[in-house]
Amino acid sequence: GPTLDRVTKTGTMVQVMDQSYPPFSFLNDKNEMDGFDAEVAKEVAKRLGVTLKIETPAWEVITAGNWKGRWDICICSMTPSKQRGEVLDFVTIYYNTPGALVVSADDKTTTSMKDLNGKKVGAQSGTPYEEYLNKAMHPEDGSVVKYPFEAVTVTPFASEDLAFQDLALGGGKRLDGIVGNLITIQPRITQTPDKFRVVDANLFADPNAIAVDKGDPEWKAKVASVIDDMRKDGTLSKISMKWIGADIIAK
Amino acid sequence: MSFKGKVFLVWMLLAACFAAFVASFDLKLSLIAEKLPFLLGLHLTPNGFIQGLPLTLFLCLAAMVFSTILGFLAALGRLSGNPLAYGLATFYTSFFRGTPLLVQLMLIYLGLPQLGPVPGAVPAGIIALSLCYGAYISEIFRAGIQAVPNGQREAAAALGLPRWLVMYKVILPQALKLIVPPLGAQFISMLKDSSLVSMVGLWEIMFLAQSYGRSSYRYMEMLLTAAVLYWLLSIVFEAIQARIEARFPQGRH
Amino acid sequence: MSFKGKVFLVWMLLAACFAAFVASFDLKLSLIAEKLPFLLGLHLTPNGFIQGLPLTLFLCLAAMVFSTILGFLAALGRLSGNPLAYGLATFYTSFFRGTPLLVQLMLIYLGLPQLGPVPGAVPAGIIALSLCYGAYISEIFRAGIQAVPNGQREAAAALGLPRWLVMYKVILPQALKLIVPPLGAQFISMLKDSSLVSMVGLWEIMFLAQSYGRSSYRYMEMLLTAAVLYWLLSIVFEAIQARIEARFPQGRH
Amino acid sequence: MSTAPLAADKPEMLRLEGVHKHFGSHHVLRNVSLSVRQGDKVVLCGPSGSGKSTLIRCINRLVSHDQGRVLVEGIEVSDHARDLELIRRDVGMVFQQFNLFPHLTILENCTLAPTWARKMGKKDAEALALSLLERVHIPDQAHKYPPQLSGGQQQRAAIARALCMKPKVMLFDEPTSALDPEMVKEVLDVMTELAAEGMTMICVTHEMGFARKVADQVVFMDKGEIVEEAPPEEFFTAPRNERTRQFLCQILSHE
Amino acid sequence: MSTAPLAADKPEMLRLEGVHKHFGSHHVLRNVSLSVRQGDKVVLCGPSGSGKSTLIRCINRLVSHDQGRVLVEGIEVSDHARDLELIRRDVGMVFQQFNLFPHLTILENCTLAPTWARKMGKKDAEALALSLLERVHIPDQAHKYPPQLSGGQQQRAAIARALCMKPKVMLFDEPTSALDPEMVKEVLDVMTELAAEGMTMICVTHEMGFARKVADQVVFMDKGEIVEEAPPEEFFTAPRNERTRQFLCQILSHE
Ligand SMILES: Nc1ncnc2c1ncn2[C@@H]1O[C@H](COP(=O)(O)OP(=O)(O)OP(=O)(O)O)[C@@H](O)[C@H]1O
Ligand SMILES: Nc1ncnc2c1ncn2[C@@H]1O[C@H](COP(=O)(O)OP(=O)(O)OP(=O)(O)O)[C@@H](O)[C@H]1O
Ligand SMILES: [Mg+2]
Ligand SMILES: [Mg+2]
Repeated sequence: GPTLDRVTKTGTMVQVMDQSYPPFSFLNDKNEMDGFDAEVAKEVAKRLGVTLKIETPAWEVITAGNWKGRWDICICSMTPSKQRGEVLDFVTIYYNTPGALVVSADDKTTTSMKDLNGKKVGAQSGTPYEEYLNKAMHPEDGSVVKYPFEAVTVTPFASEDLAFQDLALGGGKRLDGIVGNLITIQPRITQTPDKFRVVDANLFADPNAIAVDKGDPEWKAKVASVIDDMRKDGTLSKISMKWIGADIIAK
Repeated sequence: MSFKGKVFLVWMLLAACFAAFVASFDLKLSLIAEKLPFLLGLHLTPNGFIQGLPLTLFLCLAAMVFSTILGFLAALGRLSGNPLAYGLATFYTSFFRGTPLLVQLMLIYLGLPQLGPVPGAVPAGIIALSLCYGAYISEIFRAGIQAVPNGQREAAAALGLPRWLVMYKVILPQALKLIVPPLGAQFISMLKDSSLVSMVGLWEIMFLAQSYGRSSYRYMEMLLTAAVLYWLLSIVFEAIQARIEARFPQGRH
Repeated sequence: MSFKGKVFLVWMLLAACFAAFVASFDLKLSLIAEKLPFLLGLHLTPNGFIQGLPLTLFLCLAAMVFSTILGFLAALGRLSGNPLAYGLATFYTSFFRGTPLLVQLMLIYLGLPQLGPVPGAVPAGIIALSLCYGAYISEIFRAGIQAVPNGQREAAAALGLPRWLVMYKVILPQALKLIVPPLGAQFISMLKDSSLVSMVGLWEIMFLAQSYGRSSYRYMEMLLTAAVLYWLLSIVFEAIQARIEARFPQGRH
Repeated sequence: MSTAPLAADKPEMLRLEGVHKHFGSHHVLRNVSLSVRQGDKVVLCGPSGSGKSTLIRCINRLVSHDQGRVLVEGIEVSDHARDLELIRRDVGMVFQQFNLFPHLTILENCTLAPTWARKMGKKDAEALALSLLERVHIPDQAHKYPPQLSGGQQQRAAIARALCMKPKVMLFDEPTSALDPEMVKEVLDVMTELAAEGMTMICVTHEMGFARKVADQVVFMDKGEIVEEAPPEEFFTAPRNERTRQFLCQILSHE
Repeated sequence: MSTAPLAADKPEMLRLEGVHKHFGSHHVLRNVSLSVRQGDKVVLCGPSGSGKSTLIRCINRLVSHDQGRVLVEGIEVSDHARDLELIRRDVGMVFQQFNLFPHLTILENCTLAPTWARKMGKKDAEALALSLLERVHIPDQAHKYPPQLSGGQQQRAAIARALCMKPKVMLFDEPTSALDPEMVKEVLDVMTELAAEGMTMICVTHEMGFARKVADQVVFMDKGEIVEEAPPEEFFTAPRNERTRQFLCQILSHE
């Protein structure tokens, strides 16, 4: 297919990822994209024998599909869904992560999602966490998600940072809770102690997949086999241990 | 055929070209039809607040009023011989013209709570838009006021009118003719910049378009819908501006 | 003390107030010190491309050139008696003034490939900025050209000069005096709007500031640093503009 | 038998004593002294840039002098805001460029100052304005806007506007030099009538016919100084100063 | 013995035949016909708004006429761009407001058209310009910018600028009415010299002294029509038309 041809011809694989989704992707002290996703991408490139180039357009631009040869692969923590499947191909699910509920540290009463009925709960817009709060998840595998609450006031944010800044003002001031990826939340809580508290660390399992542009089954197969190798020989788990401190790799 | 008729034809032709270009994206029109009522604000948010187009309009109208007042005051400051007024006005305009609206919004939304008051999203958005555009508008007022021929000021002063009255009855009414066109242009800019306040969680047009676009993975459809709404709004704004301009007496001696 | 001196004092006082306000955020200054070299673009990106301030400047300078050319041509169209030229120019300005820059950028970056060419991020950013600002600038050129007294056009025509020469040698040089100040204001706006092109993955000032801010969980520090950089840039732009303005002969008869 | 009293008997309206004015380093008025009694008509002439406008603007402080004293009815003109407004209400001014307010009708132009600065009722102000518009022969233009009037009509409206404040002195700064030649006469006629009614007037003009007919005193300025000051017969027939002679020769030669 | 040939012997320079012009519904020129022979000096006068400016602007098509024909040296004036540029190079024009290019020095004002439209070398154009600035008595102003000059100097520079194109006809549209009175003479003097040198001239002016001295023919317009056309002696002493008489009375009365 065209993508594989291009990668072979130019000897470079262009990886596209979110500019800032620590610890999966972020700009490190050397001003290079780094993190779990970046390292997986490096390893994939190494095994393919090509050089890696990373680009970081906005998430909307990545997920709009129709890459037109701009990018070859997206190892970028994308949750597969039926609708996304219409514009992108998913190679394989490479890790799972739990969705978590966070409240302000001064909020001593909330013990589960149920307690937030009718209250303001934030999530990053366009993520499975927002869909969860809207009770509108459509997992690609057709599994059914349980929602242990009636209805909350969903407050979507363009970036999670702002949601956390709002919650940091104190529970109920602007926000009562946030639902997000436990793994991205964890470092934030360590960085700003005494501000937040994780209430429920396992709301639902959020699968994350590697995506490629449509129309190149050979490339898809090739990437799948490389990832499979990395999974089998424990490379993925090692990377996971390095960045996350736990093995979250999907078996 | 008249000139106007020909121009209209050219417009239709270009609009058709644009439509053909857009059609090449293979858009899912059903999605647009489904989401349009929300963008138009025909329903309230789950909180019972206005959303979409009415919210955008509300934010802009409020910010228009405040930014015009601010801009006028800052213009007086810049024209004043008082170093305090002049310094305040120039510092204000320099800062708010020189820094991105996004940063200003964040300073107000996240910074003000450090000092005590916790502004809600709507006030924060209106304050940020007003402060930012007030800085631009002050320049418009300054230029408009200065363009009124000095003879007008002198004639009014020679009649023994006090200074505020000269400004209010003689200078401002004449300056308006020069002020209205660029002011209208600023308001059209503001219309689009108001989308930035979606940052703080206001469900205006762009916010809804982006969240629907993200959740349905049909980003282009929603963006284009938003674009058409903004375009229509700005055409309406321009028409209102043209009407106001037409009411000014034409001649000047 | 002179007026200027007093104004300077007022500025210093206000700057101190602002600094005190900012200090209340409990900022981590070491982080700013660490990231500033990157924001200033002292290093290249891992891809070997410029980033930060130089990239912002490069995008703006390129877009300035193209938007000025576009704006001039569109102004000629709007002043023309030819319905095709007039229609094209008004459609262009209406669309690009009426819709958000974000949408325009997406149409170019994601839409153009549908027609064939796949623009890179830098060209797409420059094209979008140029088209958008060209529409605003056309209005500035139109107003500037129209403000040159008709007697100038008549005197030049009466000498038997061809029309292009009248425009080039007589009208434009005089219009520039009116064009430069609002043009400078547009360029300062452009400076800040250029941050939008981070959407297509360009590592300009705002992109870096936001990335660093998010990954270090210190959003305010980075935003303020970016704000100060933009502010300084716009002060430099204003100084250049003032220099150019000062070079125009003062008097008009 | 009622004859006009001798000039020397009438009270002094205006007095300038050793007035100097600089614009930057440019010395525009040099030690100018002048006294104008009630009912006097003074014509001021001189080459362009000689300081005529500056001089009469010092009287109502549209220009502030650097040195010397300017007195209107014995009150010294200074920056004191309240005093200044009061003095300006007693001193009417008519400009070369008319300076009517183009966004107001002629009637509104005339009633603006009386209603706001003299606190006159709207009705009274309008009645007064209409009577004065009648006096300058344009009662039928009251509801038009200034740009709709000819130059001569505009200037007469400007005179009416000034008269609406019931001033005690009128200052004219080249009131006819922006007019088409057929309109010069209609404005000069109004000014002549005003003079005949006893108004104190200081008038910068180059209309020497008017000066001959109306002025009590002709003052010639050059380079910021008053060079010659004489009744018109003497001024035109036997100018003492060489500069005056030259000037008169230049402006009378092409008539 | 070389005497000036009789007017009738000289070739015709300009000819207007039944020219009409409307601005919207306003009929500004009504069936105007006029013939000007080489060396003729025509003075055009009439009340404001009578169409004088419109008439002379039709000659170099700054205004396009609706009906009738305008011929310059036998060539009909039309919208044909190339012809028009050629005609305009032969017809110089001087405006009431001078219309010098304020961003160019006086010398550059004078050399712009010769270098670009006559393709003259820079050196030649400058030499020509300097000689003409000498002729209008302002050679020392060549390197100044227009706003630095007095009104009279500016107008003379504008005359020199027009002469630099070596025109065969000169059109003057109230060249002295924006001038201070002391400067009127210096401009009229230059125009008189130009007339003496045999230039064909059409001159809108209200300077009746000039008309008496210089004109071969005085044309009086009113409401878009040519009402009277006569040599100056006849025009001033025995105007046939009532409207002419009224006009003359108005503008001569206050001199
Ligand atoms: N506001 C000002 N700033 C600087 N210079 C000024 C100002 N007003 C007048 N001047 C200068 O002062 C001098 C006298 O000006 P003024 O207007 O009093 O002369 P004038 O006799 O009225 O001349 P004119 O007949 O041209 O009206 C001139 O050289 C003029 O350039
Ligand atoms: N461009 C124009 N559009 C509309 N009306 C015009 C235009 N130019 C002139 N007119 C009108 O045509 C009439 C004649 O104007 P013109 O300028 O020829 O008069 P004039 O005799 O030169 O008067 P003046 O002595 O005031 O210069 C006037 O009523 C004027 O208002
Ligand atoms: Mg003066
Ligand atoms: Mg005219």
